[in-house]
Amino acid sequence: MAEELPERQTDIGPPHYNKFLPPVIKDNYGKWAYHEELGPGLMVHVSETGAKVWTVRVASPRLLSTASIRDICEIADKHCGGYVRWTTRNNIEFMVDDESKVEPLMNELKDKGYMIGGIGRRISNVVHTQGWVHCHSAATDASGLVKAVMDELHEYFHSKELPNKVRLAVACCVNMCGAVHCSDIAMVGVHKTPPRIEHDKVKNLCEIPSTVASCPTSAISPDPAKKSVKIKLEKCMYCGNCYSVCPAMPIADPKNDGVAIVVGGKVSNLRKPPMFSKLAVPWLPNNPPRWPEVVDAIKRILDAYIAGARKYERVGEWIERIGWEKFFKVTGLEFKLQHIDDFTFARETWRMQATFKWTD
Amino acid sequence: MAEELPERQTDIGPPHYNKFLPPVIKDNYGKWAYHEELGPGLMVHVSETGAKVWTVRVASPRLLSTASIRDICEIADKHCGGYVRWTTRNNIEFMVDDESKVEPLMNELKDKGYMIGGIGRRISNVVHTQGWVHCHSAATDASGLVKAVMDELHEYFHSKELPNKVRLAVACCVNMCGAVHCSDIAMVGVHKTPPRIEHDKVKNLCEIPSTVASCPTSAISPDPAKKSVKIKLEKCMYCGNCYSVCPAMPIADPKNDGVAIVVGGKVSNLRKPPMFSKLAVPWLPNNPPRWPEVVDAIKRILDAYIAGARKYERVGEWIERIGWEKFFKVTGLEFKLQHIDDFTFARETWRMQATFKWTD
Amino acid sequence: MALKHETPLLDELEKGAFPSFVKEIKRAAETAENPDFAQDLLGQLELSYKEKVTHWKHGGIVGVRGYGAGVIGRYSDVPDRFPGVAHFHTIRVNMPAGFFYTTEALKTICDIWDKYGSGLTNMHGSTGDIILLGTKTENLEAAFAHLSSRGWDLGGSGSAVRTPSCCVGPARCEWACYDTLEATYQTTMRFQDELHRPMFPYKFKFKFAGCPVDCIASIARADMSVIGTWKGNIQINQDEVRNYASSGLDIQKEVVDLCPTECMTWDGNELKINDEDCNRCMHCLARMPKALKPGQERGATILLGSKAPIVTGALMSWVIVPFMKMEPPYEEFFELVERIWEFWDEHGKNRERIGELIERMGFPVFLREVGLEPHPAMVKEPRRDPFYFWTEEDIEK
Amino acid sequence: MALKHETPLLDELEKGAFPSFVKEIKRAAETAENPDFAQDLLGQLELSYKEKVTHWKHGGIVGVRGYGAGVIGRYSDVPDRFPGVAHFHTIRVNMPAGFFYTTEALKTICDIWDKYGSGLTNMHGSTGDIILLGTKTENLEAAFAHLSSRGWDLGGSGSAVRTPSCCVGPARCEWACYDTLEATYQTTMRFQDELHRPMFPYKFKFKFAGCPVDCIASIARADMSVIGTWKGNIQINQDEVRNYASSGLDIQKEVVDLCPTECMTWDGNELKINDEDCNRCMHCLARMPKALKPGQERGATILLGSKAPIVTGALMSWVIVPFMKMEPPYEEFFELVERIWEFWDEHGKNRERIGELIERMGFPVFLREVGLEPHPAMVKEPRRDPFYFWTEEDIEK
Ligand code: SRM
Ligand code: SRM
Ligand code: SRM
Ligand code: SRM
Ligand code: SF4
Ligand code: SF4
Ligand code: SF4
Ligand code: SF4
Ligand code: SF4
Ligand code: SF4
Ligand code: SF4
Ligand code: SF4
Repeated sequence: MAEELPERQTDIGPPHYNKFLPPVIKDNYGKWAYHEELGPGLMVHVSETGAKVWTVRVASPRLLSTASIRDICEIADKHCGGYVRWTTRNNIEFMVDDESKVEPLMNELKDKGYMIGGIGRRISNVVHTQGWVHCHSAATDASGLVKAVMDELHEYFHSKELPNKVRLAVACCVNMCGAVHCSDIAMVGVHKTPPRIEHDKVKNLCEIPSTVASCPTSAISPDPAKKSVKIKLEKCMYCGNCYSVCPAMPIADPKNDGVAIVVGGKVSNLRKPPMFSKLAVPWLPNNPPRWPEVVDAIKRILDAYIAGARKYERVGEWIERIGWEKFFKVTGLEFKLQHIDDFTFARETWRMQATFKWTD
Repeated sequence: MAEELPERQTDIGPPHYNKFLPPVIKDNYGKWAYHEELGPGLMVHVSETGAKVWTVRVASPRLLSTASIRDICEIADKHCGGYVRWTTRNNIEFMVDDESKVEPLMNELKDKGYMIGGIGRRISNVVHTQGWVHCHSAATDASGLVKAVMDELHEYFHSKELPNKVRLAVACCVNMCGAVHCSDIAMVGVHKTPPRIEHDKVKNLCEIPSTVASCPTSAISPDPAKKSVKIKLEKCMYCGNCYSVCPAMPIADPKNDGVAIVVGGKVSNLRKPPMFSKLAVPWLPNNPPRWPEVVDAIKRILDAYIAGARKYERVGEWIERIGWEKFFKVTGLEFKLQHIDDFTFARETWRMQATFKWTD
Repeated sequence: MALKHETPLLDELEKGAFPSFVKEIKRAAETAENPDFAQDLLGQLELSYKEKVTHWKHGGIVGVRGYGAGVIGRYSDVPDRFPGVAHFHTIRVNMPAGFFYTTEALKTICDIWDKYGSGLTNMHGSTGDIILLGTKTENLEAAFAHLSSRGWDLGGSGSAVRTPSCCVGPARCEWACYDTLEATYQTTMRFQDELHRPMFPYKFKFKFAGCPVDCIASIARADMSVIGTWKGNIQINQDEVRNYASSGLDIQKEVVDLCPTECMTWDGNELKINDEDCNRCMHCLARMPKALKPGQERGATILLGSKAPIVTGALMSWVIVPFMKMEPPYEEFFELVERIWEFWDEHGKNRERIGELIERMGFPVFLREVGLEPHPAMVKEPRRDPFYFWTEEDIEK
Repeated sequence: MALKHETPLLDELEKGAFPSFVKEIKRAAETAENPDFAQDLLGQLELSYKEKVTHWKHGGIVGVRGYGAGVIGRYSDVPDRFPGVAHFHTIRVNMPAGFFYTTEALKTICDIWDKYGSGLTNMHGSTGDIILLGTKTENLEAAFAHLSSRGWDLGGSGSAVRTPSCCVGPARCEWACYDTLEATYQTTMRFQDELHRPMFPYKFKFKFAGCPVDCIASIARADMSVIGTWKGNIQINQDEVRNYASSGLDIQKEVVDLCPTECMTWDGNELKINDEDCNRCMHCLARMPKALKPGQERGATILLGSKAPIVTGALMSWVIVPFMKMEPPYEEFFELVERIWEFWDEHGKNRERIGELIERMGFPVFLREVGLEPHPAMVKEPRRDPFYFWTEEDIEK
């Protein structure tokens, strides 16, 4: 490319957000008094000055072509004075400063097939990661899982209400670039077999000490003879961290890679403190394109939550109230050896009490 | 002693308890229907057969001379048909099978100066250990602490009521032969300085590998030159476990040994599951014979509990409800670096939430 | 006999309302058959009070013939000043289950101890034994001969089974869900050899509680904690419930509102319990013993692993068998114990308690090797990280 | 342009109600300026769907001149079959705080990306960046020159500060207790060097939430989580409370009963809050935004250490400063950050996050070295074991 390039700048940081705030936001910055939910994808924020901003939220696959971004811009130009924002969960928000602008905006969005919703006690967009679309580390696909699950649950995005918000997430490997470890219901790609060591490549690609140190279970030790490393197979729990550090230890295994489901996490401080997600299903097969086993398990969990939870209870709060033994009963999920913690804080999760509910 | 000894038996085990049960107990064994508390040291159990047993409980210093045991026997012979029992917290229980026998029994006990009480929502006897009376490992005395504390709190044994039972315990070192780790309020003897290594004795008295292995913080390593061990002083937290394993590493240090106070533990499953005790005061001086600083701290904690707890709340339940930050406020105890966990499960105790109460 | 040593500090502890251990030692010093023990104990203890340090040396190995356990050796580090306690060994005598005695039996023990020891005791030690506190090496055999010929045996010490103990249970408690005394007795008898002859990696304690009230603190202080429980519905006598209400118990506030599983309701007339949700915490039964009784299918939950904080922090026992009938001849129970000991024998390091071993190897490994099925009652919550193991049969080749 | 590869499996994911990422890729394949990227992405992805395995290789080191961060190198392991994605690097563009855009700015980015990349993006990456998904090595410099000349800079990657991000805060939320957007912007600017040139032991993330609702998940996903809070009383408008009540909100059940600290009462007319006991959980405010407002002395709680589960299990951030005013010029905040980095620099191992380091060295050591006073808000509960350290000055000689 022999073209002439513009003058390059460095360390300028992002543009100041101020340049991008719609006038009603800029004028009422820090002055918002309250808000009201007006529908599954519509809310209004009212300022101390009396000004109001209506927000319409629509779903996005997150993976967007520039063509689609231009479509979004077109709508924003037409209805929102050329401003638009994304949420922290990758939805798109269109804002207008006058009630009269709401209906035309919503109509156009509907006409163009956008899914309006995600506000209130619903399922919002699914935080997720790269998967087979871009990552070398992925034990499953992320976008595909999201699509498969949300095609099933979309009503909870755009219409039906739930006891409280239910935050879904997907991470395609245990690096957990999605918010899996603190989500109401989440999927994570997992391996079931140890990495294979490509001894001839280790020398060139990997630093032995950091490879050894990368293993959470100390399964890896140097193999001086081979100028490589060896793995104590029975100590490996397939986390793939060694592969992150040393590309010569591939762990992907199409037959045995799959998806685990974790539940009961949250990050908000409302009522109960933030909670970690806990293992609900240790492994389900990778069955693209629709992962029916995973979708089915997620639905079971969600249905049990809907049936059992009280208003405003998050999934984790509901489970804490009824007890995990009961969770397995009401979801019909099987309790296995894999559910029992044997990692860092294992002891804290064992039942050091004589109280539990009968479930069999 | 040239006397002739009776024929020795081995592996006979203890006498069968059956031989020692008072008739009313034997006859109604397993048939008890209910009980009623009739006073601080008096309760009645009623059998399905209609039979009743009245139990009078009295305090004991646990350390008893045979002369005192004989006194107890005399009373039991006179009032209880020659039967008596001890409780799991080292109180003495006199039982009678007829209401008419209660008053004479209680009168005699009172006349002879026994302290009747310990039943119901009170302070019962203090579970404790050997201390300077018998143990090489003791960082404080046990019996003396118990006496000093109970002289101050005895009203809660024989008369005043509390929100719920308050279980006190003393252990004279962190081996914790008392139930300190799960008590409402407990004292434990602690060291503040590392052991001293008597290198010339190590060879004869100690096994190097087990001495090295004994250290929870891996502070000990072999010192091959000296055929002994060495301690990384900054890693030692003075637990004394090495001394338990290797007598050539004495740790007692009169100036710096002292007493820690832990609170909020319990073992019963009522309402909340069993709880571990947590550190309230990391160190108070050994100030025999009356340990005024310790007694004062215990009283503060107890007074705050009485003032703040709801009926049936154990100390730990009360603290959980109000929060530990509030506990430090209402007791006026100082929060120090030592309170912050840096041991096995440290992470689980840090405040991973944005919610806490203002206390300053 | 007059007191040999001045004890101004200890004398302070004769004052005050609560029973005084100093009085006890003085009593022995003044009246015991072998008063030197108590006399010099007072002297040495006073010295400890003055200097704020123990004057006992690390124990040596002493005992009675054929036994490796039951005696704690103890020597003074200032024997010249206090020759009466130059030796001051403790004999642990296995108490009867439930701590019931006839005075006759007690007096026998006193007689023996007056003759062969200090005349001082602990009733009882923290594990449950009768502690005969202080004698010299040469008296041990004689004391033991007399004790055993009168039907008493030694308790545990060292890396052995420790004296099993229990709450008062069915002897005097309406909540006992199995016979804690008989279970204690049978367990003690079954494991006599393991109790008297240390051959484990470390100590192993049994405690038997008749119900989840746990009046023997088993969940905190026993490697194996056997806690009574039931299946089926709590038995309710509605008339008695109403009687409690009319005699002043605020059933809503003091019972229903404190039920941890929120499974009770009270309409002022009838108490309802959704037993499916009850976790058998015992609170409601404790408030209304006359009205509520445990369900009729009774047994015990078996929990494993509690201990004091050394080395990696204190443990409480955790559920390994949600429900077991605890009935003579206890074969299911004993077999489980033996399987657990095999596992411990095979994998345990020196001075590693069973709980610590399981923590090191992993609870799932323990379950698999001991042959117990995973059950959700074993955990408060499932693991949070995705780092678990699979076995060959789980893998597709 | 017609599609190059058959994608029967992916085609399934064009169906269904929820927006389809497959449609997006196809759209780029059909319409983008450089359609080969998306064309072959479809092909390779279909292969992954068929074979159930990723076809990306472990990333190589690629980037733009003078920067060590901001580009994720990515290569296909089947480049012969899918030459369009032989290289498929990602450019992370630092988004504006709060994720607000003008369409003009967006279109500029699209223009650049159409020219120099695949025409595919993620809006946004999990850390918050605009992800420009897929280009080849030789396009990187040009893309960057165009982006930076239009006012855009790269985001973080590798062992560097990662792109700070925040909730919408004062821009459109009534609960923001400090200016999350400005704090994000200023932090990003202050640490440009640390963001672009990896020199830490590992990554370091900042997330700014305006209140304890934490709409940016900062407590779970940021090494440093700054969460707005207040001191003093919740501001109550009793009329509005009554309005909520009369328009159907069951204040007792949906607000008072769910208050975790039980510090509220409602008598049908007046709502009372015992603010001393309130822990600022936000539940009541969320139920009645028109009636309740945070207290007037506002600032933030600083928490440290969260991360994903590798290596020792997931961490959430924990309190290290209970209250800090978060106001420009943020000097107190930046100084704290720098002291923390010094500690990390000095003690951290390669690939050890700050939270893991503190866990390894001990929270008390961290506090002492960084110069923070111990405060009960830092712990949920004090330690349970008696195994703590003293320093020289605590010891009597
Ligand atoms: C727009 C957004 C902030 C942004 O900067 O983009 C936002 C905006 C609001 N959140 Fe949020 N939250 C947003 C992500 C979050 C997150 C972060 C996440 O999900 O990763 C959380 C934490 C989730 C968790 O705990 O796991 C979050 C937990 C809440 C909650 C707490 C719900 C609970 O009871 O736990 C509330 C309060 C409520 O809904 O009652 C809340 C309330 C609100 C309010 C009402 C705040 C306000 O007064 O404006 C806003 C509209 C509510 C709604 O969408 O229902 N927002 N909110 C985010 C929208 C994401 C989306 O597209 O759906
Ligand atoms: C006699 C004894 C059993 C024995 O075999 O010796 C016993 C006997 C009874 N206990 Fe206990 N408990 C006895 C040690 C314990 C222990 C163990 C300990 O303290 O080490 C506990 C667990 C303490 C803990 O949780 O830390 C214990 C926690 C209880 C509780 C639970 C209180 C709570 O709310 O947590 C009850 C129920 C109640 O009081 O409401 C109870 C209730 C009872 C009842 C009412 C049971 C009954 O129906 O007979 C008995 C009389 C109560 C009383 O003393 O107030 N007993 N009780 C023990 C007397 C010790 C003493 O001298 O004070
Ligand atoms: C006598 C007694 C205390 C008392 O005054 O009652 C006692 C006394 C000693 N215990 Fe203990 N333990 C006694 C019950 C306990 C208990 C409580 C219990 O059994 O319910 C515990 C806590 C529960 C547990 O087992 O963890 C206990 C946990 C320890 C430990 C820590 C063990 C651990 O794994 O953490 C040690 C240290 C050791 O074994 O080296 C220990 C060690 C000792 C030694 C042998 C000291 C030593 O390091 O060699 C003490 C001898 C003192 C002496 O001179 O008489 N003792 N010890 C108790 C036994 C009396 C009896 O047989 O009835
Ligand atoms: C792109 C992104 C996922 C996404 O689709 O959005 C991502 C992608 C990768 N992450 Fe991540 N992480 C991304 C946000 C996260 C987050 C979430 C967050 O920042 O809020 C986490 C969890 C929080 C945390 O930091 O712990 C996260 C935890 C990890 C980890 C585990 C780190 C740990 O200490 O536990 C790794 C492994 C590593 O660093 O080697 C990792 C590594 C990776 C690598 C670089 C793979 C690797 O091993 O080299 C991925 C490159 C994928 C690719 O080909 O594009 N990524 N990563 C996110 C960054 C986009 C952006 O800049 O906006
Ligand atoms: S979760 Fe794993 S596979 Fe997915 S983007 Fe992150 S590192 Fe890659
Ligand atoms: S996959 Fe994980 S556990 Fe297995 S060897 Fe690699 S780093 Fe260790
Ligand atoms: S707690 Fe320590 S000092 Fe006290 S008896 Fe037990 S081992 Fe000895
Ligand atoms: S006292 Fe404890 S921490 Fe110190 S060296 Fe000995 S065993 Fe280790
Ligand atoms: S544990 Fe249960 S059965 Fe045993 S004495 Fe206590 S209340 Fe009764
Ligand atoms: S035993 Fe406990 S859980 Fe069961 S009904 Fe009674 S109070 Fe509730
Ligand atoms: S975190 Fe608080 S301030 Fe920020 S958007 Fe959410 S509710 Fe508003
Ligand atoms: S913010 Fe939370 S703790 Fe405070 S009053 Fe409201 S509900 Fe209660």
